[in-house]
This record gives sequence, C-alpha cells and structure tokens, in this order.
Amino acid sequence: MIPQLLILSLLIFIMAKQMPGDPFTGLITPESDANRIEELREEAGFYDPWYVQYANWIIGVAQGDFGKSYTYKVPVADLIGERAMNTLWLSLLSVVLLYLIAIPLGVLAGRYQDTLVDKSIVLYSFVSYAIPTFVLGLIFLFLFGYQLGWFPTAGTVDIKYEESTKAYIWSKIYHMLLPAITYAVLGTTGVIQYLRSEIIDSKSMDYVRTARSKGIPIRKVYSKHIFRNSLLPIAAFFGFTITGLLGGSIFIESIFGYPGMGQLFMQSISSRDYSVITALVLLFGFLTLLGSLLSDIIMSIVDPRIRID
Amino acid sequence: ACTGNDDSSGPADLTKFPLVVDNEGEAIEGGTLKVALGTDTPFQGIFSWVLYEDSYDADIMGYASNVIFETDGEFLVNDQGIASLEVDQANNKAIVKIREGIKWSDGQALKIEDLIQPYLIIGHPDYEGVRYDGDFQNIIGAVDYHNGKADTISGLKKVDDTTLEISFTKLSPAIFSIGDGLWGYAEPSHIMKGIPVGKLLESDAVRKNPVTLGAFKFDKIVPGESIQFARNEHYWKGAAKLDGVIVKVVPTSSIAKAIETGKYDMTAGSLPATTYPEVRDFENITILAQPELSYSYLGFKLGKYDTTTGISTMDPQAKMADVKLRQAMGYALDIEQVNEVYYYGLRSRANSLIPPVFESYYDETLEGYTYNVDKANEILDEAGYVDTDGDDLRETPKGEKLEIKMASMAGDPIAEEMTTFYMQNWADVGLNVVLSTGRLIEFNSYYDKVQSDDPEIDIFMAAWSTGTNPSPAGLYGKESAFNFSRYTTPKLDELIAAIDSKKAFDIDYRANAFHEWQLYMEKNAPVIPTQFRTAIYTINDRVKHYDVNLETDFDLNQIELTAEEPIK
Amino acid sequence: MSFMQIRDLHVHYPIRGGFFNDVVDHVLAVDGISLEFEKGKTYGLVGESGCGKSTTGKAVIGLEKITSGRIIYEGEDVTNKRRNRNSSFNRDIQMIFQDANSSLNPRKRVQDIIAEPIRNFLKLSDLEEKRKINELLAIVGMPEDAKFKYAHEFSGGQKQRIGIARAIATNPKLIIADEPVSALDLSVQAQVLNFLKDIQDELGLSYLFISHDLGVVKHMCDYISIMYKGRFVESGTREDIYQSPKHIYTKRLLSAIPMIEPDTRQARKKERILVEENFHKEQHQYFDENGRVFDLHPISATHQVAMTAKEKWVI
Amino acid sequence: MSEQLVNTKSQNEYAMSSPPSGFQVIIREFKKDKLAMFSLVGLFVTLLAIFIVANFIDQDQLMKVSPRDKFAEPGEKFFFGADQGGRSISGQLILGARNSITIAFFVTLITGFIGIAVGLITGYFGGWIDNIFMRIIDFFITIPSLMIIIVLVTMIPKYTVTEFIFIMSTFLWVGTARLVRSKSLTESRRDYVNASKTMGTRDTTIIFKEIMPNLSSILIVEMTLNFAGNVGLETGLSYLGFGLPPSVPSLGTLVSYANNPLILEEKWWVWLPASLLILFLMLAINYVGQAIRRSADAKQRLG
Amino acid sequence: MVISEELLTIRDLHTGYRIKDIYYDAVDGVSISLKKNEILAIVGESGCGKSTLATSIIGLHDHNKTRVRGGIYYKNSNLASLDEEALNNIRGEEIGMIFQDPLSALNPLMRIGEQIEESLIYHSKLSKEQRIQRVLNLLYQVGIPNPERTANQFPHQLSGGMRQRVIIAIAISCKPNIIIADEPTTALDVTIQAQILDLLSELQMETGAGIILITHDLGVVAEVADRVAVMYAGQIIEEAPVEELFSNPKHPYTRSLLNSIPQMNSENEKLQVIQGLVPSLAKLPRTGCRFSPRIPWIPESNHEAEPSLHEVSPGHFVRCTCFKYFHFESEGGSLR
Ligand SMILES: Nc1ncnc2c1ncn2[C@@H]1O[C@H](COP(=O)(O)OP(=O)(O)OP(=O)(O)O)[C@@H](O)[C@H]1O
Ligand SMILES: Nc1ncnc2c1ncn2[C@@H]1O[C@H](COP(=O)(O)OP(=O)(O)OP(=O)(O)O)[C@@H](O)[C@H]1O
Ligand SMILES: [Mg+2]
Ligand SMILES: [Mg+2]
Ligand code: NI
Repeated sequence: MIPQLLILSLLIFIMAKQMPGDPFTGLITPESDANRIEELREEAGFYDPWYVQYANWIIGVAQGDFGKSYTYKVPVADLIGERAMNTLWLSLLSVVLLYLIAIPLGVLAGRYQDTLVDKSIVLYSFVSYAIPTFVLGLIFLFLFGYQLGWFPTAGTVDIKYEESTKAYIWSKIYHMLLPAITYAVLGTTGVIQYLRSEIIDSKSMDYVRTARSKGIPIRKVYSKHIFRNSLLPIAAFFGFTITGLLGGSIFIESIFGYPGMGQLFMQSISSRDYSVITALVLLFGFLTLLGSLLSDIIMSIVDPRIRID
Repeated sequence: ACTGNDDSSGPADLTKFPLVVDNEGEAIEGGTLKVALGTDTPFQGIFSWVLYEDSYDADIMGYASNVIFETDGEFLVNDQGIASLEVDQANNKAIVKIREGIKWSDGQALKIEDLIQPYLIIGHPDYEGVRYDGDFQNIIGAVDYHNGKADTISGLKKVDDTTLEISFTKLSPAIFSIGDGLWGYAEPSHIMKGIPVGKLLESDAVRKNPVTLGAFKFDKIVPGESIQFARNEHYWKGAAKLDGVIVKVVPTSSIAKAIETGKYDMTAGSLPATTYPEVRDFENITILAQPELSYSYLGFKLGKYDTTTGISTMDPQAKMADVKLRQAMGYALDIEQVNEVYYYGLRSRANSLIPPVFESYYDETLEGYTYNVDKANEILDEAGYVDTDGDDLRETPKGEKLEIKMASMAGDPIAEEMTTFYMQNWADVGLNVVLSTGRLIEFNSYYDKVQSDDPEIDIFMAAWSTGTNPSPAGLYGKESAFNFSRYTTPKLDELIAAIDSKKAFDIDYRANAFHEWQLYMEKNAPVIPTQFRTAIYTINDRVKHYDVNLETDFDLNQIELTAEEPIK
Repeated sequence: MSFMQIRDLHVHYPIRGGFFNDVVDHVLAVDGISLEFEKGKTYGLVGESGCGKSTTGKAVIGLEKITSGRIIYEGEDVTNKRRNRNSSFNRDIQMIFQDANSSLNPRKRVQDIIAEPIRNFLKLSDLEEKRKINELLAIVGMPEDAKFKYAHEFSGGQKQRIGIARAIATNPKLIIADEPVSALDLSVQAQVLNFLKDIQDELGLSYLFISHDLGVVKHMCDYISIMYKGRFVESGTREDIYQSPKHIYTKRLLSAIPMIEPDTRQARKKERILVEENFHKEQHQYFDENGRVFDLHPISATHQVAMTAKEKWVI
Repeated sequence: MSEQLVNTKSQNEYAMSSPPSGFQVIIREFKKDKLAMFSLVGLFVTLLAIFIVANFIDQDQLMKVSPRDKFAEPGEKFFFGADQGGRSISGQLILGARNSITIAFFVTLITGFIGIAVGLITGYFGGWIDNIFMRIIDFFITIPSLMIIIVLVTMIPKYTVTEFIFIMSTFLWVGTARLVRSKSLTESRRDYVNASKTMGTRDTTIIFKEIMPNLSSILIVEMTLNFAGNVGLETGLSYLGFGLPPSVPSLGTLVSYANNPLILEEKWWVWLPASLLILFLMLAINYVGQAIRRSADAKQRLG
Repeated sequence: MVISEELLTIRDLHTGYRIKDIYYDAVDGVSISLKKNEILAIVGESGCGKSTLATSIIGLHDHNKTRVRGGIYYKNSNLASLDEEALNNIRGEEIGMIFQDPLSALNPLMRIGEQIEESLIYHSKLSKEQRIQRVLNLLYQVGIPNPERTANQFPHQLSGGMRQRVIIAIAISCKPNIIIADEPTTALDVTIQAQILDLLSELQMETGAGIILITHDLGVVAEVADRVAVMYAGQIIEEAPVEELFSNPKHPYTRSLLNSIPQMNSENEKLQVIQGLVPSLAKLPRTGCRFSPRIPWIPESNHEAEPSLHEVSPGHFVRCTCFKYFHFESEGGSLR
C-alpha cells in the first residue's frame, strides 16, 4: 500500500510540475510587479530541480506536513480536511440513496425477469447511464432548486444556523439532498444490472430449490435466500462504489456549488496549486485503496466462506 | 422595471442602460440584502486588503471596506473620504490626514498607527504577497525594513494623532490615484500588532472576524461559501439602513437562474457581458451598466525580453516587424460584428489604449483601426505582401510563405467563436493565421507562453485591466516584463516617461502626454486595441435605490429595500 | 523391465493467506510416492476424493510442478524438464481426462483436435496427416465424417474416444487416464473400458489408470495402489489387493463397495460396521501421530503395505 | 465394425455447425429479441449513414463562424439550427458523431487489445507473471484516473485527437485486463488447455488460438460495453473543458453546450440532438451487448 | 415389516419442458406407487427423466417452462393440480427432499442450524427453544458427532458427507411420510456413500416413511432398495422387487445394463455394451418401443406397437413384449 502511494505521489508530483504556469501566474495584472512575482517563485523553490522539490515535499509528508496551499494560504491538510468531510458526507448520502433506488429496482427486475417491469427498469438503467451527469444535474437544479424552490441551490449549509445545532445538521443534509439524488439517479446502472443478473442466477441455484422443497412461502425464499445471497457481491462493491462516487464528485460539486474535494481539485488544477493537487490525488488513491480494503472487510464479514475465524 | 432594449435580437444601445435605478415602493425597516457571488470555486476568505489575492475576496470586502480615500470619477483622490491627501512635490512627500472620531467596527477609534500598520505588514520580511513591489519600494526605507536592516520604515512619520507623512524616492502624478506606493486602506493596528506577520494569513483577524471601517461588519462566515454581514453601528457616514447583507457563492452556470427566481438582489461585482442575453428578459430586475477599466487588444511579438537584464529588445527580423502588416491586420478585423452579435454593444471597438472612463486622458479623436477590408488589402499590397503562388494567401515581400501563429486564451464563453471569426477575417484579406497550439490556450499556459516569448507565438489576443492609474509604464515600458510585444523605442520611453514625470503634475501636461503616447501607439501599432468593455449589474426591483456611477457619492449605507424578499 | 520410474514424488501446493498474501502453509497433495511402469500393464490409482490422485497424474505428465522427487524416463532424469516441446517424453506420455467435454476445445473441429499432437510432434505432410487422422478415427471406431464436426455434437462416450484418439496419435508408451469413465453412464462406460483394453493389447500401451471406482479398477488394472492423503497405503497386484488386503484403510474401502447382490446385503452391512469399528480402533497402528501414512514395506514380491518396520509382524 | 457406435440417425441430423456459443446462438438470440434486433439494425444504419454523409462534409467549411447566424433556429437555412458561432448543428452532429465514434472506437480497440493480451497472459501463466501484472493493475486501480487525465491534458502542450485517444487508453485497459484475467484464469484450468500443454503446443498458441476464441463472446460483450462507455466519457471530459478543442466537432462538445443555462433551456436544438444521438447509440449498443451476453450465458438465453 | 399401504400414487404422469415453444415430455406416462415403509428405487441412465419425475412430485418446476399433467395422488389430493400455497403445506412437512450435490444444495450464507430450523418454523408450532432442541436432535439423529457446534457452522466448513447428512436432516425435520432422494450419494466417496445409505435405511426403519431413491448406480439399488423401477426415455420399462430384478431381469435394457457393470469377477472379459445413444428429449420417438433402435437385431415384429407393462410374476412388470425374444447380439460384445 505504502509503495503504491509513494509511486503515485512521485508520478503526480512530476506531472503537476510539468503543467505550464504556476500558482503565481494568476497574479499577473498590470498593477502587479513582474519582478516581485519572480521573487516569490524563487522563494517558493520553483527553480530547484524537481527531485529536490520532491524530496522536500515528501519529507514534509512523512512528518504529516502536506505543505501549504498556494491559493488558500492555509495548510493543505486543513484545507482538504474541511472539503473532504463535505465530499465524504455527500458520497455517503449518495450511496445510501443510490442503494435505496437501485436495490428495489434490481430486485424487481430480477424477480420479474422479462416482464414489462423488468424491461422498463433495464431501460431506465441504460438511459441513466447515457445521460451526462451535468445535463441532469442542471435540469434538477433549475427545476427543483430554482423553479420549485424545494431544495437549496448552492453551498453546504445555511448561514443562519449556529454550528452543531440540530437545525444546522439538518440544513447540511438538506443541502446535500439534491446533488445526492442526482447522483443516485444516475449512478444506479451498475448496481441494478448486477443485482438483476445475480438474482436471475440465484433463482436457479440448488440451495433455492432446497429452500423451496422445505415448503416455505416463496416470499420467504426470496427474502431469506435469493436476496441475501444476491446482495452479497453488491456489498462487496460498497467500498468501490464510494470511491467511484468520490471520483464523480468533480462533476456534481461544480454544478451544485458544493465545496468539496472535486471542486477543490478543479480549482487547484486551474490555479496550479501543486501542493493541493498532489495531496488530493494521493488522498483519492488512498481512499481507493481503503475502498478496496473496505470491500474485502465487508466481504469477509458478510460472506462466511471467507470469514477468518 | 425592465431596461431599455425592446428589440430582442438587435444589439443593446449603451445609452439605454442606466447607471442608477430607483424603484417604487415604501422602504421597509431594515431587511437583508442578498448578494450572489458568481464563481465556480469557493472564495479564499482572506479578508485583508494587504493580503488578499482573489478578486472575489475583494468583492466581498467591498461591503466592509477599510478604504480611507475617496476618489472622483477619474479615480483621483478627493477630500470626501476618511483621509485626505496633500502632496509635497518638491520634497517627494505625501501628507495624509484623517478625520477625527472615526471608529472601527469594534468600537475602537481609528488612529494614525492604523494607517501605518499596512505598510509595516507589506514591507515586512515575512510578507509573502505581491504588494511588496517596485512602487512600494519607492517609499524611503521600505527596502531596508524588508531586508531586516531597520525595525521600521524610515519614510513613514507620524506627525500627530491625525497626520501621517510619507517620504518617497520619487513622485509622479500617479500618487493622486493612490499610486507610487501610497496605500489606500487602514488596518486595525490594535489587533494586527499582536500577530506576527507570518501568521497573519491564518489568523482569525483575517479569516474569521476582521475588523473594518465599512458600512457593514463581518458577522458570520461559512468558509468558502457564504458571509453574513451586519450593520456597522460605528460607520462614520451613519449606520446603514439595512440590517445586514448576505453574500453567497453561486455557480456561474446557474447565476442567471438565481437572479430570475429572486434568490438574490444583486451580484457581488459585475456580471460578464456574455451573461447579458441570459438576464435581459427578466422582469424582476433592472440592468445597470458601467464602463470597465480595461481593454482587449491584439499584440504582435516584436522582440525578446532578457530576463537577466530585465530589458526588452526589438528584433528587426521579427515576422510582424512590418508596421504595415500590423496595421492591415487591424483593419481586417470585423470586431464591430462580434461586438454587436456577441456582446450586444456591451463591448465597443476600442480606438485607444486608454479606456474612455479616464476622460481627461482618453483621446476620443483617435480613429483606431475600424473594419475596412479594402484598406487592409491596399496596405498589404503596398507593403509587398502579395499572393505570388495563387493559393489566395499572401506571401512575404521576399516571396516566402507567410504563416502567422496566434495565441488566444480560452475561458470566455465565446473565445472560440471570436478567434475563429478573426482568423476568417484575416483569411479574407489573404493572411494565413493559425492557432499556435492548434487550439485555444488555457490561462496558465497562455501567460507562460506569452511572457516567455514562445517562438510559436507571433501574435496574441489579450486584455488588460488598467487599474485606477492608467499610466502605461508598467505595460509598455522598456523594463516591464509585461510589455509582451517587446516593442521599445527611445521615443516611446520618452513619451512614457513624460506621463509620469514631475511636470505631469500639471493636469494638462499629463493629458497631453497621454494623448501623444496614444497617438504614437496607434501609428506604430505594436498592439492594436480591439474592445472597450462595459460591466453590467442586475439589481432586483425591491432595492429602492442603487447607483453604479463612479462620480456620485452613493454609499452602501443608503441602500433600502421595499419588500421582505427579493421580487421574483 | 520398467521404462519409467517415479521416485519419492512430492507435490506441495502453497496456501497463501494473511495480510500480505504470502505462503502460510502447504497442502501436501502428493507426499512421497514411487511407481514404476512396465510396458503393456495397467496401474491403478484408487483413493478417496482429494487424496492426490489427479495431482499425481498431472505431476507425472508435467502439468504440475514437482516439489521434490525424480522421474526417470528410459534412464534419463526428466523431472522438471518435461515441458520442453518436442521432447520424446512429451510425445510418449499422453493423458486422457476425466471430463471429456472440457478436454476438447469447443471451438475446434475434431480433425484439428486430433491433429494437434501430430502437428506438434510428427512432421507429416498434409496428406499423411489426413491419412493419420482417418486411421485414428478408425481405431477409435468413428466414421470419417466425424472429423468435420465439433466436440459438442458427440455423446459423452464418443467425446471420450476423440480424447483417446488424440492421446494415441503419437504412439505413446504411457497414457495417464484420470478417471476416464466416472462421468459416463454405465453403458457408455462399458464401451470406453472395453475400448481402452483393446487398444492396449494392440499398441502395447501402459496405463496409469486413476479412479475411485473399485469395480472399474479391478476390471482394468494389473497393479493397484491405494492412495490416502497423498501417500500409498498399499500397493500390489489386483489379486494382492482384492484377495488379501492388508492395510486397514484398504479393507475399509473394499467393504464399502456396493455389490449387485441384494440377498447378502444385511451380511455386508454387518461386516462393514465391523470394519469401520476396527478402523477407528486400530487406526493408530497404521498412521503416525500426525495421521500420516507410514512408509511402504514389501510383504511379498509384489505386495507392499504401509507400516512401521516394527509392526511388520503384526500383520 | 463401427455401426454399433454411430447412432446414424441422430448423428446425421446435425448439420455441420459451429459450437453452441458461436454465432448461430447469437443470431438466434437476436431473432428472439426484437429490441436487440432493432437496435442492431438501427445502429448499423446510423453508423453507416454517419460515415457516408460525413465524407461529403468539409470540416473547415462547416466550422466557419458566421456571427449573424448565431443560434439560428432550425429551419430553412439550417436544418437543425445553428450554434453560437452560427455553424450548422446538423453538419456538426454528423462530423461530431463520426469523430466521437472514431475516438471511442480506437480507445476501445487499444484498451481492448492491451487489456485482453495482459488479461489472457496473466490468467494463463499465473505465478509470478500474474503477480507482477496484478501489482501493476492494482496500481492503476489506485490511480484516480479522471484526475490524472485532467492533469495530463493540462500538461500536454499539443493536445489533439491522437493524444486524447492515447491518454484515455492509458487508464482504461485495466478494467478489461482484470475481467479477462479472471475469465482466462478459469479457462486456463480447463482440461483442453491441459491437453494442449501435454501435447507440446506452444504457450502463445494455446493462449491466442485456444483460450481466446473460447472467451470471444465475453470479450465481445466487454468491448461493446466499453465502447458505449467511451462514447460517454468523451462527453464528460468535454464538459469539464478537458475534451477535444471546440473547433473539432464532437458529440461531447455539442452536449456540453448545455452547460449554459440559456442554451439548456431555450436553444434546445444545440445540445438535444447530440444528446439524443448519444442516448440512442448507448441504448442500442447496450441492447446489442445484452443480447450477445445472453447468448454467452446459457442461463439467461431466450431461445 | 408390512409393506402394503399406498402412500403416493402416480398415474400417467407427463412432465414436459418447453423447447422453442413446444413441450416435450421428459416424463412420459409414468404410473407408479410408493408404499409405506418401503424404499422404491428408480434407476436409469442420465437424461431418462428421473429428476424430472422427482421434482414433479413436489412441484418445484419453473411453471413458465414446464407442463405437468397427470395424477400424483397423495392423501386424496392431486399434487399436480395444487397451487403453490397448498403445495407448501406438503413440501417439507409431508414430503422431504434430498438433493444430489450436498454443497450447492445448502445456502452458503446461512448457518446449518438456521437452515434446518427453517422448515420447522413453517410446519410446526414449536417455540424457538423447542426448535433449537429439535435441530440438535436431528443432527444427532443423522449421526453428526457434535450437533451444537455443527449447528453454528456454515456449509463450507463441513465435509461432503456431513453436508449430505445435514440435507437429510432437513428432509426429515418434520417427520415426513415420504422422502425423495435424488441421487443422494453420487457426489460422495464410497465409504461415505455406504454410511449415508445405511443411515437412510435406518431412518426408514425408524420413521416408517416411504423413500423414493433415485440413482443410476445399480450397486446402490442392490444395497438398500425394496422395489426397483427402471426408467428409459421417460418411461418405466421394468418394475420389480429388488431380489427379483437382479436375479431375474427381463427387459433387454435392464439386462444390458446389468451386463455392462464391471463385475467383481469378470476381470478380463469384455463388458456388455448397449449400442447407440439415449436420444435427446426433442428427438425421442414417441410411438412404439422406445428401446427398439438399440437392439436392431430383434425384429420389429417382436415389439409391441403400443408397449404396455406386463406382469411377468407377482409385482414384476415389464414393458413391451420384446423381452421374450431378447438375446445378446454376441457374448462379450466387442467394439470392433
Ligand atoms: N492448485 C491447487 N492449489 C492448492 N491445492 C490443490 C490444488 N490442486 C489440488 N489441490 C489439493 O490437493 C489435494 C489433492 O488433489 P487431487 O485433485 O489430486 O485429488 P484427487 O484425488 O484427484 O481428488 P478427486 O477424486 O476429487 O479428483 C486436494 O486436497 C486438493 O484440495
Ligand atoms: N429445465 C429443462 N429444460 C429443458 N429440458 C430439460 C430441463 N431439465 C431436464 N431436461 C431434459 O429432460 C430430460 C430428463 O432430464 P432429467 O434431469 O429428469 O434426467 P435424469 O434422469 O435426472 O438425469 P441425470 O441422471 O443426468 O440427473 C433430459 O433429456 C433433459 O435434457
Ligand atoms: Mg481428481
Ligand atoms: Mg437427475
Ligand atoms: Ni420392445
């Protein structure tokens, strides 16, 4: 895990530095002084060889110091920490909604295979796969956010609430709702398709036949045998789904003005905020690893076959 | 309450846009003004005039300003503000006097130390911002202080409790538009003093609860997304009528929608002109327009900048070295059509490198390069750029193929169309212009390439905002790194020097110097101005009175609302 | 004289696990067995599922890596060199697989399946190759037009014959038959078994015949080895094993074979229970403290039984 | 001598036929599934039309800006209206579709090639080869590809269709490789592979001539679905501004116009046709892919 | 032991699978009855319809693709015409089922105890504690040494024999009157097979249930069955008490089959081979004697046009008259 992250960090560090321009390019105005900007570049060490820069950076990282954001002028860890929480909560809510939508649909489609219900669900899942996130995002935003006014349209929280009150927390959730719904509506394809075919497969499994031969109601056969077993691989995907959502946050956050990691990343790219870019990519890489680890853990919890006793 | 322009397809007529709006209705008691900050990224939240870098932070700070000088329509300091300015030309000194009885938003009195404080921060060795620049070093003792040789800046002298005397190495008329190193804002020294300069950026005094002199004071901040301002009871012009202001970040893709649905009263800062078609039909707003302090131009690479000596030198062999070629390229552009179709007249053909807002310096008599294909062809023929191989494209006088590589910046929603259109215009007169990387260049790379005199760039489309001091020294001077065309002549240096010379303290002399410079630039066309810009503001109908006129003394404390919520 | 010897063969599979997915243990799939093959004889390998029969077969032919031990073919040590293309060993040892269906590439026509070893080992012209294929098809009793078909168009027994045709294409000396009939129905099984015997007589083949069906093994084999947990418990001629089984495990196995004699089933059941009881009682005498089978010791010229030297006298 | 073996009657009834997982089954599957059939035909006709008509359009001419035709509504002058630059949408739609499809096609091809080769080889050999490749694959999975793509795109100075294809391909082969590896792993354990090994067939021959054909239906499904996904990917990147230059017509460019609310709401003809075309392509490809998948999986077969 | 009372009577059962919109009967007019206290073995080669017959009895088919016609009479009702709910009252409670593959027949994610308990929940009024007690008893009864521990384990933690015991425990959990065992030992080793078979016959002795034992292994039949029915191509072609069948087989198929077993004493002889193949379902001849294509040396006239079962001795039935004329083509029929 560590070596992977190390390679990733080196890669991204070099690539980030290769991007034209630097954090100070953005300061160019007629009123600013080109010499002063040069001086600042010098001070920031941009003229050192890349390996010196990288060594300095990685030594810092080893000590828990990810450097300072060039644009926000705060330690990267603080900056990302704030945004990461936003994104994580948003992703979590999205996942919950996604499963709330996808599981019943996948189950229905699998159970009533080749009926009209199944066909419409499959159609929906393909359509949602084909719609670009930002198109639906904007439509939802305009419709539910502005026209109907059901949801807040930007930000993470209403400024009028005191921190850590109930209303404050609710306001936070309320702000996440629309982006999360958008995400959930669009992200269901994989889960639906997977669940559907799992259920179709499970239906013809021997243990289902055994269950039926016990004379328990078909409803129970579905709930206790087919669903449970079909959900297992989905559960294993949970970790990956979350990391997948984190990646998709880039789209959602910019549409819904939700200050999270994705938005921060886009901004850091355009302002060449190296330290933030590197840290973010690393964090995403780390989360992906964590996601797969989480998947393994979940799998080993829910699947007795790989449970380590 | 919709503005002018009934003809929905035609261009907007600038004269129809008001600078002031007055809406009917009884003003309500208090109320909160809702302001949208149109940006796709969170604001940085550095609420200090000495430290901020992001213009969004500046837009926000506008509601709780620390500004001490007030300026007139031409951005020259007048005596309406907290402080007044007296210039001692002979001794290169400026004397700043502050009014008595002015209080900070926390109730503390404004002291002369508060005026000195910003200088001490900017000049400090730990200061990491851009403002420690050539101008600042003009203050006597600034360099020594910055290098740690002195504890304070020797050129700053507290004369008495209300008077500050600043000594400069040299003075120019720019001092009246708060240039030459003069600083226009106060910092609360009773708070800042206790915080080491290196730690200021992270301090609560900058991030969470800045103390200000403006009509409103910071009440609450949700980092990166919204700010709540409350009325500043101590405001020296009288407490505001509003209870407060809320500024909230709104993604640019939905800002028009936000305005239409009455989520906000106005935007912080102006809206880009390209947004105009999105908002022009809204019935709940009035659109105000204000000329911007900027211009777009077409630049020609004529030389190189030597980074070690810091001096530009011309290259007589440069592809664009022929002034005729440059002029013809100017005439060939149908900028008028672009302005009309894409900017609804909110941009106009520029004839000069000085925006018209600077009335005394702007030379309206200049003809500029208006669209004229015949003339362009004529000049090219004359100069020997003729098509010798029959491909409808002109060759150089030497008979070589002429391919002009252009750099154009991405970002503006119509940048692509505009650039393509211009290239078509040039093709129409037989000039083969191609994009230097095959596509528009993103902001960072663009400046990287243009500033480093990338050989792949022959011409470039860019824009400058001039700031309140239109002096061309920083942009066209021999030693300026921002003199991207690298055009320098002794004559030009002379003309620029005249503008900022001592003699120029005489307003007519300075105006004349500006005129001569503009004329010279027009004739030699190292850059050709293309567009002047106008900013638009959308004001919701519940705002009783709003004014974007630079000359009037409208102030935020006067704003009143006629309804509890913005009108839909 | 035996043309091939297997000496103290071990095949261990690593068990990976733990956080770093490294080797935490080994499965001793084959744990020290020795065999010799003589021309024209059939050697039976019997045992419970998972005792290492298939692994032995695969190790011999080179599909599994041998952990230790030696394989000597015609006096040459071929232990881990057997995957060399075109080696004579490769040509002379062939295999018939349990699942005829999966051992035939479903995408290939029968002629290509049979031609595979021919093309690899024998440099024949197209015409000769065709003739050879026809000849092989005739040997396994299939019409010539079968060669244009795909495997799935044949019945289980026919598929197994195609597999056999392929195996004998290069005139091998030894065929390893890993449960060649256990997936087949009784009547088809009979076909295949008959057929294997026929070609053995004709071509002078030797078989390593792997099976868990003691009836089939008895029918087919000259020599039989009983395998348990990767080791031999008893080894001898058919008569040795069936008439005078010595090892308790062999006895247990034999007593469990169902017989087509309903009249005597009560008696057999009693006997079975007796053997089972014995097995549990006397187990410790036949296996060491780790449950590992003792080494084989000869008790006659042909008959070997696993036991400690000391216990030799007990039996 | 052989008469007792050959059940002549039932044997002769088999025509010479391909294996059950081959094209026959696929054809049968399509005949059964009207929707898939319709999709296939529709897809074929659309693609053919696009590629034929595209040949008659001059891209330089098409991409000429004429400001006065800005957002011209669908009508006489422009069949599908015009975009911001007064350029015909219908023309861009066709060229754009051709470009986008070509990109998606090549990305699919390259990733398919790498993914299948790597997957087959690692799955077949196992052991340390598998270990090394799995490490590499794991590493690629750790990489937040969207982010790295964005960084790469900003980094590369001259960024054209070719670069775009290669950048995409760098990251997208991993999924295919993983899938193919797992299939190849199970396929390699099948006895016909063992049989070939014992008969001295070369490893490369076994991998590409024996195993690959047997995975063909899975590979086809994977490639179809990848293709559909890749058509979508270009759209997303164009939206973020990291796609193709706007002067190159592409479906992504057209759809990303919808980012402007005015266009989204009022100038539907700019983005909607492209969106619908993408939707159609994706649906059709998916339905076709589904039918192929069903024919590969006996359990779900309709016929 | 009294073998008399008929528990289950099957009358002219036809079960067809739909292949390309046509139903083909895999079980084609089977009539047979199961008596109390008896083990009825149904033998036949792969594909002859044994499993189809078994699953028809408790209606476990996919109703969209299967058609069941005929009578399956149990306690005055025809199981073939009952609805799902009514069937559920019979499944598990009155008729238990044992499947072939002991690994896949158990839900890998459920504890053994739970899986056994499941049918008790629906078919008994026992309390939770009683049910647990009963589960432990059942496990003990099928010979699992440590019931408490096993009940808490998952299927993959048990050996094949243990799993098969668990499945038997499930089948007998509600003391059913009938147990249907579809190839219960095919996947097991001989030693374990012997144990399971012993267990089955013991259980049968204890509970007095009727057992239908489906297998293709004639050895298994000889070990435990009381009565045997031989199936070929969807039909029963011979039915007899077990001793009678092995000592006096009549039908050519039965005789061929018995002759093809590698007998313990026939080492170096050729095995008898039945030529030809079992025709596939869609190609099955539906008229005349279905076995006739495989004994072509018996003239057509020796077969019945509509073969029916003939009682040749008490309780011994044979289909078609061809058995009277049957002789092996050549002794020790060789391949070539
Ligand atoms: N690739 C492998 N990795 C790890 N263990 C293995 C592998 N292949 C086989 N084994 C183990 O080695 C042992 C012997 O397996 P083998 O297949 O030789 O048994 P067998 O006697 O042929 O059994 P069966 O009768 O079921 O075919 C078993 O315990 C099995 O689990
Ligand atoms: N679901 C199904 N759809 C179509 N045909 C089927 C289905 N199940 C079984 N069959 C066919 O019905 C016939 C009888 O099958 P069945 O499973 O009853 O045989 P069996 O005697 O149990 O065989 P085995 O010994 O292999 O289990 C076979 O020809 C089989 O191919
Ligand atoms: Mg085996
Ligand atoms: Mg069956
Ligand atoms: Ni007959």
